[in-house]
Amino acid sequence: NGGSESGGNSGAGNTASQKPEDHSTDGKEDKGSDEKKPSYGGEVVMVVPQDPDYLDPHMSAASGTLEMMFNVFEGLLKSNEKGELQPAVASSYDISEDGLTYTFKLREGVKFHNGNDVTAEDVQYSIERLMGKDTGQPLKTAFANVESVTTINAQTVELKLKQNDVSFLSFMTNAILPAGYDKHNEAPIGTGPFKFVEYSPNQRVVIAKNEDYYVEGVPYLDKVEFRIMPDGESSLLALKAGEVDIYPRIGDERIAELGDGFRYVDGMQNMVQLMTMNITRKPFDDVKVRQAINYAVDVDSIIELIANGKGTKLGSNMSPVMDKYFQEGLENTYNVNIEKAKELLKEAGYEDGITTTISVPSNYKFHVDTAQVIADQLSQVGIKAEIEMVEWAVWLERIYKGRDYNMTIIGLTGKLDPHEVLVRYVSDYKANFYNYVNPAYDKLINDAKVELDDSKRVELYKEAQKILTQDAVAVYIMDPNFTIAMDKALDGYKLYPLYVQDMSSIHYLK
Amino acid sequence: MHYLWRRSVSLIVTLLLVMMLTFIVFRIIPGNPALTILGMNADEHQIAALEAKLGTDKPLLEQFTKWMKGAATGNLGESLKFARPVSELIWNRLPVTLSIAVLSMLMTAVIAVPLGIAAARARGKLLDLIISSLTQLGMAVPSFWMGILLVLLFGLMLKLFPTSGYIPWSEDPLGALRSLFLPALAVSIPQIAVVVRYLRTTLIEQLELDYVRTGYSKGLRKSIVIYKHVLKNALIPVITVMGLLFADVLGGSLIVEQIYALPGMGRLLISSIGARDFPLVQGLVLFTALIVIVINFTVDILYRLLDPRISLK
Amino acid sequence: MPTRDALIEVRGLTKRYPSGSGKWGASQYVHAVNDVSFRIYPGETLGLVGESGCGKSTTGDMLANLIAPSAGEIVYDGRSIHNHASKSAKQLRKEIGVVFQDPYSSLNPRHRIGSILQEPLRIHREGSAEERLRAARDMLELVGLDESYAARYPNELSGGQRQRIGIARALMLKPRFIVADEPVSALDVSVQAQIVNLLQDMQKRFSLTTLFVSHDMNVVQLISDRIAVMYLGRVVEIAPAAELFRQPQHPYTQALLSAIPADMPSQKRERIVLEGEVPSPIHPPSGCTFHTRCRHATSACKEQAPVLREAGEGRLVSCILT
Amino acid sequence: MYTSDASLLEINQLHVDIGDRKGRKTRRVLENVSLSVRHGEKLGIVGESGCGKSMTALSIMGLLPRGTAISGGTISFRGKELTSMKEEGWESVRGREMAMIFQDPLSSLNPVLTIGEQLTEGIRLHLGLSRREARAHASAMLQKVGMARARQLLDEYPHRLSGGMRQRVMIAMALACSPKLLIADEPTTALDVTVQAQILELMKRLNETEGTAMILISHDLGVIAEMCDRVAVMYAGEIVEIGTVEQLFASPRHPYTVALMNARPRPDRKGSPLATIPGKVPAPGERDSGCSFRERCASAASACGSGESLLLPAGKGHEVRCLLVERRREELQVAYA
Amino acid sequence: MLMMAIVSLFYTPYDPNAMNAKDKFLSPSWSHLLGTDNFGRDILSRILQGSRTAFYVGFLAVGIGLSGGIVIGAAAGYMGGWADEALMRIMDAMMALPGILLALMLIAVFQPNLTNTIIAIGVMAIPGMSRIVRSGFVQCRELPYVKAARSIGASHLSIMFRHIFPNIMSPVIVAASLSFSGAILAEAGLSYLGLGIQPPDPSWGRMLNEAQSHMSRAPWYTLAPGIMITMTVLGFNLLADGMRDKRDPRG
Ligand SMILES: Nc1ncnc2c1ncn2[C@@H]1O[C@H](COP(=O)(O)OP(=O)(O)OP(=O)(O)O)[C@@H](O)[C@H]1O
Ligand SMILES: Nc1ncnc2c1ncn2[C@@H]1O[C@H](COP(=O)(O)OP(=O)(O)OP(=O)(O)O)[C@@H](O)[C@H]1O
Ligand SMILES: [Mg+2]
Ligand SMILES: [Mg+2]
Repeated sequence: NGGSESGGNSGAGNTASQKPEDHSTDGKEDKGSDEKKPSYGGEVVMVVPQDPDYLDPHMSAASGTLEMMFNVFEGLLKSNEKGELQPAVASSYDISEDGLTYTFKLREGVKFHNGNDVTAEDVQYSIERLMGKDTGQPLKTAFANVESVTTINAQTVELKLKQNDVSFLSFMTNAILPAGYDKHNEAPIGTGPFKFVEYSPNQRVVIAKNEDYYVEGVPYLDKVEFRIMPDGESSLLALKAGEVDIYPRIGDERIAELGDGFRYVDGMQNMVQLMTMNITRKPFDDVKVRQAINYAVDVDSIIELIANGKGTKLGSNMSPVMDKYFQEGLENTYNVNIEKAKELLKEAGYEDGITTTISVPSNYKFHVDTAQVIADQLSQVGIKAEIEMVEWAVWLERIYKGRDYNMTIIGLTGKLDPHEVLVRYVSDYKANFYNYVNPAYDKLINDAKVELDDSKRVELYKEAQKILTQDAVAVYIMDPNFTIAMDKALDGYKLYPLYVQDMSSIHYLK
Repeated sequence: MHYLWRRSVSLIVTLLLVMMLTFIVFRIIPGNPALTILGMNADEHQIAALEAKLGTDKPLLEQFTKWMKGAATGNLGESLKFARPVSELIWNRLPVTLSIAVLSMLMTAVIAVPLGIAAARARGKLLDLIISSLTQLGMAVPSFWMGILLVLLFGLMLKLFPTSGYIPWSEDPLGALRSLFLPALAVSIPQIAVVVRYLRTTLIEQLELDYVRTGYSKGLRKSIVIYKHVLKNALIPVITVMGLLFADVLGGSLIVEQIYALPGMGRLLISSIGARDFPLVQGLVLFTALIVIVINFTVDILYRLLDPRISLK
Repeated sequence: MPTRDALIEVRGLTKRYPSGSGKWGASQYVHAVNDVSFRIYPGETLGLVGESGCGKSTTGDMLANLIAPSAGEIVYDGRSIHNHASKSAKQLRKEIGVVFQDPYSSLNPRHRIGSILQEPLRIHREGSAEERLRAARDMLELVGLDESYAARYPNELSGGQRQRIGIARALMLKPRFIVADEPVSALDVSVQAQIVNLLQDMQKRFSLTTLFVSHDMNVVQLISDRIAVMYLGRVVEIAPAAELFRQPQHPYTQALLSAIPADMPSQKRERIVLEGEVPSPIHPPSGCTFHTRCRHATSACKEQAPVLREAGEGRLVSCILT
Repeated sequence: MYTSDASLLEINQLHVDIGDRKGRKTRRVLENVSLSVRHGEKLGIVGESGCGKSMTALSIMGLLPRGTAISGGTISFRGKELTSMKEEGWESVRGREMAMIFQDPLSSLNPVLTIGEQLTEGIRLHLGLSRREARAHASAMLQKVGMARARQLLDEYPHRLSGGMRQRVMIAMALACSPKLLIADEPTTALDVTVQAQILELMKRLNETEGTAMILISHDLGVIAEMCDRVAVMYAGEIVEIGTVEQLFASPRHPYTVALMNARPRPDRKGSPLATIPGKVPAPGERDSGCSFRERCASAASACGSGESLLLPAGKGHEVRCLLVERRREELQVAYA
Repeated sequence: MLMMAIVSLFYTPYDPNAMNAKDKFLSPSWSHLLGTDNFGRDILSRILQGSRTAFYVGFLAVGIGLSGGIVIGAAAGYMGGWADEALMRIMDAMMALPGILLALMLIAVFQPNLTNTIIAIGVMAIPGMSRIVRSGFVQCRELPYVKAARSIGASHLSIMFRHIFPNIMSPVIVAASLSFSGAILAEAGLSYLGLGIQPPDPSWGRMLNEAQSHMSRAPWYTLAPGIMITMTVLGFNLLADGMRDKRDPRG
């Protein structure tokens, strides 16, 4: 889990998810809609910054695709806006004592968009496709852990795992697709509240109301167009001109441009913006240097300058949205202290200063701006950091995969499962691009994965967060707020702690 | 060798060179298509599977020769990112870019020619000064800034035209025209400036030539001398310049497409470069280069046809 | 004259320029100079006349080693000038000077007169910087300009002054042979007279051998010892100047001479007006190239190409009828 | 000859200036030019380059280049005053009553129009003929100037023609509407002698058959000698001597005319240096008071430096602008008195 | 303009890169003549500093384009024949290749920064420049004074650079000053697309890019760099015009 795709410099990095409890809508807009009632029908145009990678949900990995196709596909389970897993195609499920056998009971009357009923056979087909049964290569790594899928009867499916995996359930959100269909990528068929209509590259993805949706009363809208607009400025102008109705992740500075004529929804995304340091490289191999940098960076000022104050200061790799697992108080570990930073640098033998580079993906203005502020702040402790902007493709290949960099700034998207978030720092994890190696940490994470006792598991994860802070593995900056601007006539937007747009609840007010 | 023959051969050589340059670019720049398509969330299995599917695990030279072989038979291959035939993608984008180019060319012709004539006729007078200053300004304003200013003015303040998006001609011709008007205007402003200046200079040059005096010595009226004799001579080089400008727009309409969120070829190129979508980039480059070269070629032929002094041999 | 050794002997000199292509892509050639042979003896001035485009300049350029002939040979002082090693090729440049027609474009507008005059010396590494400077000043004086001109640019000079510089430059290396390609055609009568005088003066002073190209019959007559008349790439007649004027033998020469405007209103001469146009040098007429316009042409002229042959004392003519 | 005594063109005290429009810093190009041309007469104008020959011609046609303007004097053509004529008035004069041909026959033709188009437009304008009639007339004109294949030639472009042919086209164009006056500004300078001979013959014949009066400008005294009835010699914007050809060639009076005659390369001078004229023509604006030729004049006297020399008679129809000649004549007069 | 660049070497009112959260988006006033930007940086200081960047880019990129263009154009124009053909085809190909691709390549190969942006822009200017130089050489090659130089035995190099080159200087200089403004525009465009000068170094294009997001909140921010670019380009175009008029060999 992590950053996101190429394309726009849309405001705050890319990834969204939302603290379930308190932030879902911001109250002041609701007053305006007192008199009006939700109505059915209508069409909505929403800005999205990039093209989908694959329409086929099993092939797709981009968050930008999930964002749209969340409305078209459903898994056995589905996340609600609080990040809780809810039954979807399945109506209920059961996990065996040893945690190895999962039994799903299918919901009655769920239909694919082609009109066919969803059967156990379709479920089996879908899971086996994800396991890569015919190729031997799983489409998603988590499914390598599936031993077998069996159809118990027309409404019941049973999965057997090879090993215990506490976070496995979250993968059951993967789409259920009709068996025997082979045009998943051209004309995908799902079970969601909207059906796929068309995709024109670089232009739009259009979805339309699924009249047969099994949840009563939704969706409201007849048609939704996701208009692909990589340029934030054009998106803003289009919103102003009324050509688009919803602009998600608009970025705070643009709200100032828009003024009062629109409805805004904002809240925390489940995202960790951080500046990593390549730990195997000098001088970052020295924890004192990393700490010094942490002391030198003034996160509050960054939040003020870059996010206009709308961001949540972080101390470790976990957003407070994940409040069950979130370790409080870490964000103040390294409050600005220039003296201390200088001292630490001196102790580490770098009193003459350090010259280094901060690499940032050029398409994320948010990170680029952050880099500028940090570079300025670091100069106060004698660290001369040059900013190097790299293309997204290069960032992925050279920095993320190749780990060839000094420092870089990126946003890591949160997932529903804490393991998925924290496993990134395990020494043999493939995307451990910080080069962080700490056996104690590895052990914590591995233990947590198979810990069936929920409260113990929570403790293990909190401990892991503390270690990351102490080791100053990175400069944890903030979880920037996620703001949505939309036409005043629209309402019903739900914020998720995931990178999705749920269009089913959106409606016009009459 | 016959002129046409020679030109055609050099056209093909140039195209081959373009393709090789593009290939070299791709050899050199870092970035992996599968990784870029899937992003940070992808796991290795997905990437490996995708690479195998796309054929990007093979050496680039092999991909190149395979692609070239296909291209020679008219098959431009399939886009890595969009998983659609490259030719189809280009074909879908062409109308936008072509419309902008054609529209802006029309605007240029309609506006620049009278202005150029007026400036030349009023040489040294106030009108000339005004036109010349405006054209200087037109050439100096950066196109992206101009694009933004136009949006602000016409799109937001006067609300005359949509600020972004494209409506296909087949759906709503008037809407299409409206949606393309501002971009075409943004493109044409510097062009108008160039053409006006060029036309003015050639006209003034031509006006000094002896045949003009001959025209007058026959008793012809000033307007006849200017429109029949001088303009015809002056337009020949101007047409060449307009052809080059046309090629320029087709080859580089990127910034307007970006500002006006138009699904044109420039944006497709940017996104395909960003995705390291080798077949699509190759296809687009081949196509734009082909257009540019063919237009230059046509302009050249046209020039030779219009100017009786030069023969096609 | 024939008893002396020629300084320059031209044998079968031919120059073809490629000129686009014909209908089926076959290459075509302009036959600018076609099988020309003549000699120039030491100290003499050979005038070369003919209509525009007949190949005079091309011949001159080949003699000055500025373009290579397509065929034929030029022997200078006993040696063929085209298979010289590069060292003696450079020596040859010293010995052959060239004066050009257009005094405006033959001087580099960005170089000062002084530098233009010194350049030949510098290229051939002659003398020290000071000596070169002095040589340039002396030469300026010799051509009738004072040394203040050394600091000027060509565009500050009048046409006649420029042509003086052109001559001076050609003489800087003390050549033995000069090719002068229409050196006075671009000048006014009054200036023309000055330059003609200067050239003759210089010829005497440096005992120069000269090829004098011109289309002005009067000037050629004045300055040349012998005259060669060219028509469509071929030499049609060569004769001592006075002889040629007194009694032209080739019909073309006759027409050419009769076309010269009279000196005085009273002495209007009988004129032979040539009909038609000069044929294209790409497809020259068969046989005698002049037959298409010749008053005396017979059917034999169409088929039989005449050769230059002796026709009296020191005279050569290329016509089957004379 | 066709000459009659009635005057066709009368130029009186013409002044032409170069300079900016506001009248500051003007430079005089033509000074006090007075000329007359009778019906059917052939007048020659000679002089060195830059002495104002073309300017005189262009003033008559009302085609002075930008930045130059008539600043005084009159030009009357068949009784009409041309200097004050409006643009519309000119349309019925140029091409119809007087026509002009220029030195360079290539650049004087529009390269992108066919010969036919260029020939017929004047014909249709002035004679009001239909397209077809105009074409017929044009091809008749081409035949008249000695061009075979006249019909095909109408569809040719100028660049396909040789210099001589182009000049003939120019002549055909100029004479198409039977003008009373043809001004030929160095019509043969760019041509070969043999072609020059053709063109001169042609012009002579047309003058004889059509009675067209001509002003022939040339710097070649030979051409003038052959062609003209009367000759004007110009120097530095002034006419310094004017008379019949015979008078001028047999007894030139102005030192400049004499020098010009002597500078010609003539076979009889072989062996001895040619007579030259030192110095160069003063540029417009460089002239001061007094005789403009005195700097280069072999027989200049101190008196030449001041006072204006006038064009004074030196025989029947022979006028000279020279103090010395004048003085000598005065002496003569005194002597005879 | 040049003066501004020189001034900026010695003095800018504030440190152009110093940020100050409190001073965000101050409108123009006496303490900040052109106001401040989204990081609270002084816009005037950044504009001044940006003029330096612009000149750097202008001069060096034109230098590269000029030297490359002269070498290639001179070789092609003087030699003619197949060398000419080959060189010009390569130039054609470079011209037909979308400039953005070329820029991307150069910048990707050697990291995006000032130097490489300059190189990229310079290289992109080579084909155009070489054409101008070539046509100058082709025109001059046959002129009598070149023939004259050969007649006195001048070497090819001397003919190319002593005789021909000074005479084609004027179109080349005009083209150079035009491409100077072209380079400034190209840098602005690249920076605008995020490919050019790296932050925090101020460049007008980058400033414009950043300002665009704050158009209604800080209109002064978008005006300053836009006007600066326009004025500079205008200045160089006029300079080019002036030189064209002045250096006309016959005028
Ligand atoms: N470089 C060239 N390429 C092709 N053809 C040429 C070239 N130079 C000369 N010619 C042709 O060769 C023929 C002879 O030309 P040349 O210049 O020798 O004639 P010329 O007698 O000197 O004429 P002029 O009196 O006009 O100077 C002409 O038909 C001319 O068009
Ligand atoms: N367009 C013009 N603007 C300013 N001065 C001019 C212009 N045309 C000619 N002159 C000047 O006017 C003077 C007379 O020129 P004109 O053309 O009448 O001379 P010319 O006797 O015809 O000479 P040539 O024999 O060279 O044709 C010259 O000194 C010339 O420099
Ligand atoms: Mg010649
Ligand atoms: Mg003249």
